[in-house]
Amino acid sequence: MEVNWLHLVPLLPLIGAAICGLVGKWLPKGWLYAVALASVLLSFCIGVTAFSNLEGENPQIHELVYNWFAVGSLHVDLGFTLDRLSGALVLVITGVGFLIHLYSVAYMDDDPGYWRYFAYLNLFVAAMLTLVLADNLVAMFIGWEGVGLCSYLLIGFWFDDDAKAYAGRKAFVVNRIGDFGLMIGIFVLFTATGSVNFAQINAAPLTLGLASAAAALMFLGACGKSAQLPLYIWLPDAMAGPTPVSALIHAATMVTAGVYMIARLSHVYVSAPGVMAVVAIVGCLTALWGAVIGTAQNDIKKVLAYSTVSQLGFMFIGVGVGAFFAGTMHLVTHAFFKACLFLGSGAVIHGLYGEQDMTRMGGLRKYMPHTRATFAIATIAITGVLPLSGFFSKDEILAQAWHTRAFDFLTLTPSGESHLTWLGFVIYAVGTLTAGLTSFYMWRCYLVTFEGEYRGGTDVHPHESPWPMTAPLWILAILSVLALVLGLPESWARALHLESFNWERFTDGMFAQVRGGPPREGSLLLGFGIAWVVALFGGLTAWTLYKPGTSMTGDERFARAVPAVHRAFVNKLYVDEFYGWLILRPTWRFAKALWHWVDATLIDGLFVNGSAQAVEWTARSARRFQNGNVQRYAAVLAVGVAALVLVFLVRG
Amino acid sequence: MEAVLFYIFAIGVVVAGAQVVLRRNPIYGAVSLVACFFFLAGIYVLLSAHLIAILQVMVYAGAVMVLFVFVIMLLNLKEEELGEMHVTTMKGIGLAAVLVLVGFIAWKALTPVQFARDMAVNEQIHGFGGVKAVGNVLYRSSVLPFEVTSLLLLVAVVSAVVIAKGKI
Amino acid sequence: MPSFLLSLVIFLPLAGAVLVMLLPRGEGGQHKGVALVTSLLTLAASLPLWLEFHPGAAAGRYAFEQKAEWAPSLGIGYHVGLDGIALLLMMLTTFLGPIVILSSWKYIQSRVKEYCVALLVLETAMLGTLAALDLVLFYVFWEAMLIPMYLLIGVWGSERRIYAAVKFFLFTFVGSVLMLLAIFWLWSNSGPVGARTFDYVTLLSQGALPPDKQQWLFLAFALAFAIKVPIFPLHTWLPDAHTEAPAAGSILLAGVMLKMGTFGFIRYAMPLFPHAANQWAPMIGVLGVVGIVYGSFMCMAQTDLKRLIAYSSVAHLGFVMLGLSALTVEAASGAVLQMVNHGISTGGLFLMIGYLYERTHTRDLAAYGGLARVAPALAAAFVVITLSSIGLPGTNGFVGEFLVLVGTFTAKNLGTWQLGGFEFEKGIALSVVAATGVILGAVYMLWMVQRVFFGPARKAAQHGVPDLTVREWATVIPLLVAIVWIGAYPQPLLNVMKVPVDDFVQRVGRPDAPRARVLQQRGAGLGDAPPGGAQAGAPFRILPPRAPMFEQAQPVRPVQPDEAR
Amino acid sequence: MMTIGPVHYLVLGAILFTLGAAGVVLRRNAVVVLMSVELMLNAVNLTFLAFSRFPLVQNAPMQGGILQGHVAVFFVIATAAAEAAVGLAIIIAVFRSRTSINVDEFDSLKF
Repeated sequence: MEVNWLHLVPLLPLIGAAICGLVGKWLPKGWLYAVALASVLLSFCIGVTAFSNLEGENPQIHELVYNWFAVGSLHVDLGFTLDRLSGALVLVITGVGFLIHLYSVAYMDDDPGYWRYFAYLNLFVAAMLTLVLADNLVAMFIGWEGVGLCSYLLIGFWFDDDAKAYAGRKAFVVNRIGDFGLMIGIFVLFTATGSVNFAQINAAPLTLGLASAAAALMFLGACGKSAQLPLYIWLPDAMAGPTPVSALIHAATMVTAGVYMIARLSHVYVSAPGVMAVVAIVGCLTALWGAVIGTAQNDIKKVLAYSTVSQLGFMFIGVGVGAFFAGTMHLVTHAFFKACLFLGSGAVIHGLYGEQDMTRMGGLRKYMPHTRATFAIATIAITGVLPLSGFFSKDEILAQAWHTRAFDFLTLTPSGESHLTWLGFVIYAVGTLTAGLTSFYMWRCYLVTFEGEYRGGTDVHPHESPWPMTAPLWILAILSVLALVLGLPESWARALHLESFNWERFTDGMFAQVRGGPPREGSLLLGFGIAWVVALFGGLTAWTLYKPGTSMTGDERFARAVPAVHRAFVNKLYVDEFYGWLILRPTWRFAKALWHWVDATLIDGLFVNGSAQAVEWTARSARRFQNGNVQRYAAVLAVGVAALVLVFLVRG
Repeated sequence: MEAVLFYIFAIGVVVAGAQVVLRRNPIYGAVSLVACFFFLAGIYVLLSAHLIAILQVMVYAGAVMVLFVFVIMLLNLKEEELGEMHVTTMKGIGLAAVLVLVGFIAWKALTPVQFARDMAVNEQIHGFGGVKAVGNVLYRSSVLPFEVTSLLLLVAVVSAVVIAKGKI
Repeated sequence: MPSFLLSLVIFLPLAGAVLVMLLPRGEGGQHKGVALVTSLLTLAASLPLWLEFHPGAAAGRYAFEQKAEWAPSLGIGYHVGLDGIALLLMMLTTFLGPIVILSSWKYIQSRVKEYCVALLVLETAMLGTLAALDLVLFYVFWEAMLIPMYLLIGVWGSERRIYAAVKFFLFTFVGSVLMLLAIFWLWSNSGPVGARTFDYVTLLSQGALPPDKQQWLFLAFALAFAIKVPIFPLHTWLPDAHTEAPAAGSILLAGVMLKMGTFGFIRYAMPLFPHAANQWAPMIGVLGVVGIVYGSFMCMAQTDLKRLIAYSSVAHLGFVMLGLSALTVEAASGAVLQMVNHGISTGGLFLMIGYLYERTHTRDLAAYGGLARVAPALAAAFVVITLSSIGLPGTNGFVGEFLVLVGTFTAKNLGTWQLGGFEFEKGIALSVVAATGVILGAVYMLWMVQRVFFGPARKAAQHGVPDLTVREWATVIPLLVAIVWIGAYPQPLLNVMKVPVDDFVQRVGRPDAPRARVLQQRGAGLGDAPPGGAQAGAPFRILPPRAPMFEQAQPVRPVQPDEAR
Repeated sequence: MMTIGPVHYLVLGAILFTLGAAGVVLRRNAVVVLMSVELMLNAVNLTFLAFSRFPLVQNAPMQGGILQGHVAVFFVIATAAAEAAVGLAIIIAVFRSRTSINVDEFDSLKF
């Protein structure tokens, strides 16, 4: 269906950003908040309207805004498509975005740069909406880099601190490494299909080689944006930004763009099964990696950051094994409960006047009951000790991984032996282990923060936050409960007459099917049982180590038992140091050396100034002949003439 | 007859020219140069260049050399200021080169050249080398250089005055 | 549309310069005022060029063409006209003119009169270089650019200005001289004695030279332009010139003058010698990519703010050269767009750095820090221009870079490389390596932004830095608007350049292909071209084989003696 | 010995030229140097006249025919006169400031 109002969805926040950024400094605070919130809320309302207009088989609303540029065979339009996937994401972005805007009103009220903050935040919402709504890769790339820009600006929001400015820069540069891959991927797809539109790309037949190249390159982009190994390093540092930013950008929306992109290009990915295996393996390793580091972090936001890395890994497992619906479903549910967790941590930090260290928290349930309650609900949702939204979406991914047939015809060796049928199960096993770890570190985080006795300084008086902060917490907590309907098994859903909310049914026909066929049948309850037991085990472990009254003894026991491992976990497995040693310092040193030796010494010194000096030296030597004695000149002249005449006479 | 006259004049030219170069005192040199010019005028007559021979005597031996002698007197150099032959390696090489050059031209360049018979020339131009013939050519084909020469002489006169006067 | 409009635009600044010269020396702003008004008038006069330009005109036709005799016996004519590419760069030049003069309003306090004259003469020279359609006219304007720029660097520059000015002059002059020789060769080959011509349109219409002859001529032209661009090993004059030049000089140098090199490639060096250009294209592409990567690494090693931006110019113009060498429509369009973009973004960066220097009197990165706190508006404008420079989508830089990269990626006629048993397309390899420049650009640019604006206040910011004044805003806002406008809607620019770029790609990309399509198109008229001028440019036709050079020299008739009498 | 041909005159001119050149190169007295220059000029004159008298071709293509040589000599004499006047004036001026006419000492025009 062609419409002419879809562009309002990203445009309204963009206008909001322009107003806040250009004149916000001089606007009364209330007006500014009104503009910032209203733009997102209106955008949300339009999104709801559009979403409710989606009808029929694989419906979509499309708007061609204008031809962005067209050169030769390359036609790039600024066009928006709203289908069930992007529609749902629009609702998540604007909905969660609005809640976080509301939350920020209270959170950033004291900051002198509040107008800047809302401009960036609105700009982010606009860019993110462009990303999900774009009907072609290049327009998506605007959003893709636009959210990266906003991320850069918001991480470095308090730019007076060099470390925070550095964190923003790091995020941008690492993202750019990914964007490099994405851009080349776009080129490959354009070369292969002659178009950059999703519709044409997903309809065109692709050879294995081209599809693999494109898929692998774009996965590099996804790794950058969605913080997967080996490019995840920017996300933990991104916590330098204000906490609502972490909730919106670095948990709920931007970091899931990679998952969205792969789901959007499902056709390309199923044409490249080898790359899908890589996606699944990388996702699996990232999930484990993030969870392992998360167990030993004491900064509450760092715990959540590594949790995000880990959960994003789960999503990539989902899309990697061909269960695109499961990956995107986890994307949605994760947006709810992780945003809730981050906002909760923000409320804690706000209530403790900027304290982020969990060792100086504890017993906060007394002081901030709303925060504690919502945090607990979200923790339950993410860990899955009770079947809330996270339980179902995560378990769907793991079940799909276990039973997938996506890798059945892949072989390790060219000879065709040794089919990778076992890969799915390995991923399932590691994923389940990770789920246990998730349960452990999330419960550790909850227990250390909210239970037991308060360990902070006496000068800090913890307090509950005002309603603009608690209201979004509650809404998100409720949503992370309600979102379980998305992932209910079909039989259960039918029994409860909720099948129209089922995500798999909802997105049916949106994604391409893997070549191996639909997953094998497996026992539903067995998977649920294992997942529940594992989650419970993780939670109980956390309880024994960090139960109220024991303070941080768990950490101490861990450190005593295996000090080297603990130190490595606390230091994030020394990845930053490793990259610094392997890439950063050699690059900068190489640049200095290149400049000094090649540019300054060789080219400028030897060739440029060298030739000048050669001329000067020649002139210096030649001027010895000019001694001013006219008679000598005459004599030399005579010699010259004689020689010339001689030459001419001899040669005739 | 022509040969005898030629050799007399030629020897005179060479001896007087050598005196100019070799004599230490410039006044002797100037006098030798006058002699040289007279002998040269004789040679010119042998070449049927009557006008030029007369000009040679009048302008060179007369006017120009008087100027030289005046200047030599004016400067009135003392014995020790007269200066000596100053032979350096470079000058020696230059001189040798000039000698080689001259010898080579004489030997190599001129032998194969076929000259036209002079009888024909004399027949062709009546009064060869006389005032009328030369003047005819001068004022027909070289009027502009001729006029420019007058300008040159004017400039030379003015510049000589300006340079030599010092303060005007 | 009066036929002299183009000439009016070209020579208006010169007239202004004469007016400034006639004004009495003295204090006060009268010189700058006249210069500013002149440049504004030039901008106003150039707007009709933009508005009346008809992008659909056939290839090889020039709008606003004007032709007059200059030295007809030598085949030199005053012949000016615009195609889409020249028009874009012309608009860029007139657009930057007032900005440049306004930018140095306060900074230049000595020899103001001469300064204004130099700027205005420089503007005329640049406009003339773009509009010239006669090789001698082109060369005259080309060299005329050197003198005012030499003076701008050498008189109003900073400490090592003499070194930088001489270096700049010698570098660019070396190349130009060879180009002049090649121009003479073209002239002597253009027909029999008496009918030889320097007219670009005629020369182009005579068809390609034999390929073996093209080699040296192409290299002579290419060297002149490569130095101006500058292409990788010939770039070392640029950092020195930029570092020492006053801000206005840097803006014009980066904004317009470097583009003369790339413009020379797309207008002269490559279409005149298509076989040689086609053969050398991969080499140019490689040098462009080397420029991108190498320039980026150079930026990372700099401690001097202006030097850093100067090296970033090397990287950006590497993109332009890569786009020209790929010989696809996408890449060439991207290259032309990137020329304009680089003028705006790097010109803007030099403008902002000029303002910084006025306030802090240092270019040392180590002295900077924390400026965003004391001068937020300046920081915001700077960051936006930086983002444009690193090619963020939505700004102008992205469209150009993207087109260059995608065009190079799809280039098929560059051939392949063999490496360790693998055979891969040169276009793909070049594009991929060039795309790393996107990463490196973010690395050094954001590093620079952080050093200057973020972090705690260091030496330069400690005593406070005044924020942008109204005058400075007036120079920055047009640039910001241009950045966003071209980023959001580049199609008008692409439309304007479409015909010449298509023609360029067809001419150089397939030098042996018959040019029948163009033949037909030439029938389509250009409505507003003056009748005399447009027809004067000979249409394309198949010419008889060209006579070899020097053959036409007539034997000198001996003068009989009788005649003298 | 008997017939005096062009070569005799040319050889005489060459000898005279060499003598003049030797004087220019070897003598230090500026006046003598000038006089040697006059010698060289006269050698050239002699050559001109010799070629005029014994032309290489019958009808010389040059305007004015073979008498052009005489015209050239005329101009040489005029020029020599001018040269002598100016040269001697320079010698006087130099002598006034340097109290010497030794050309070895006039070497300030260097480097």
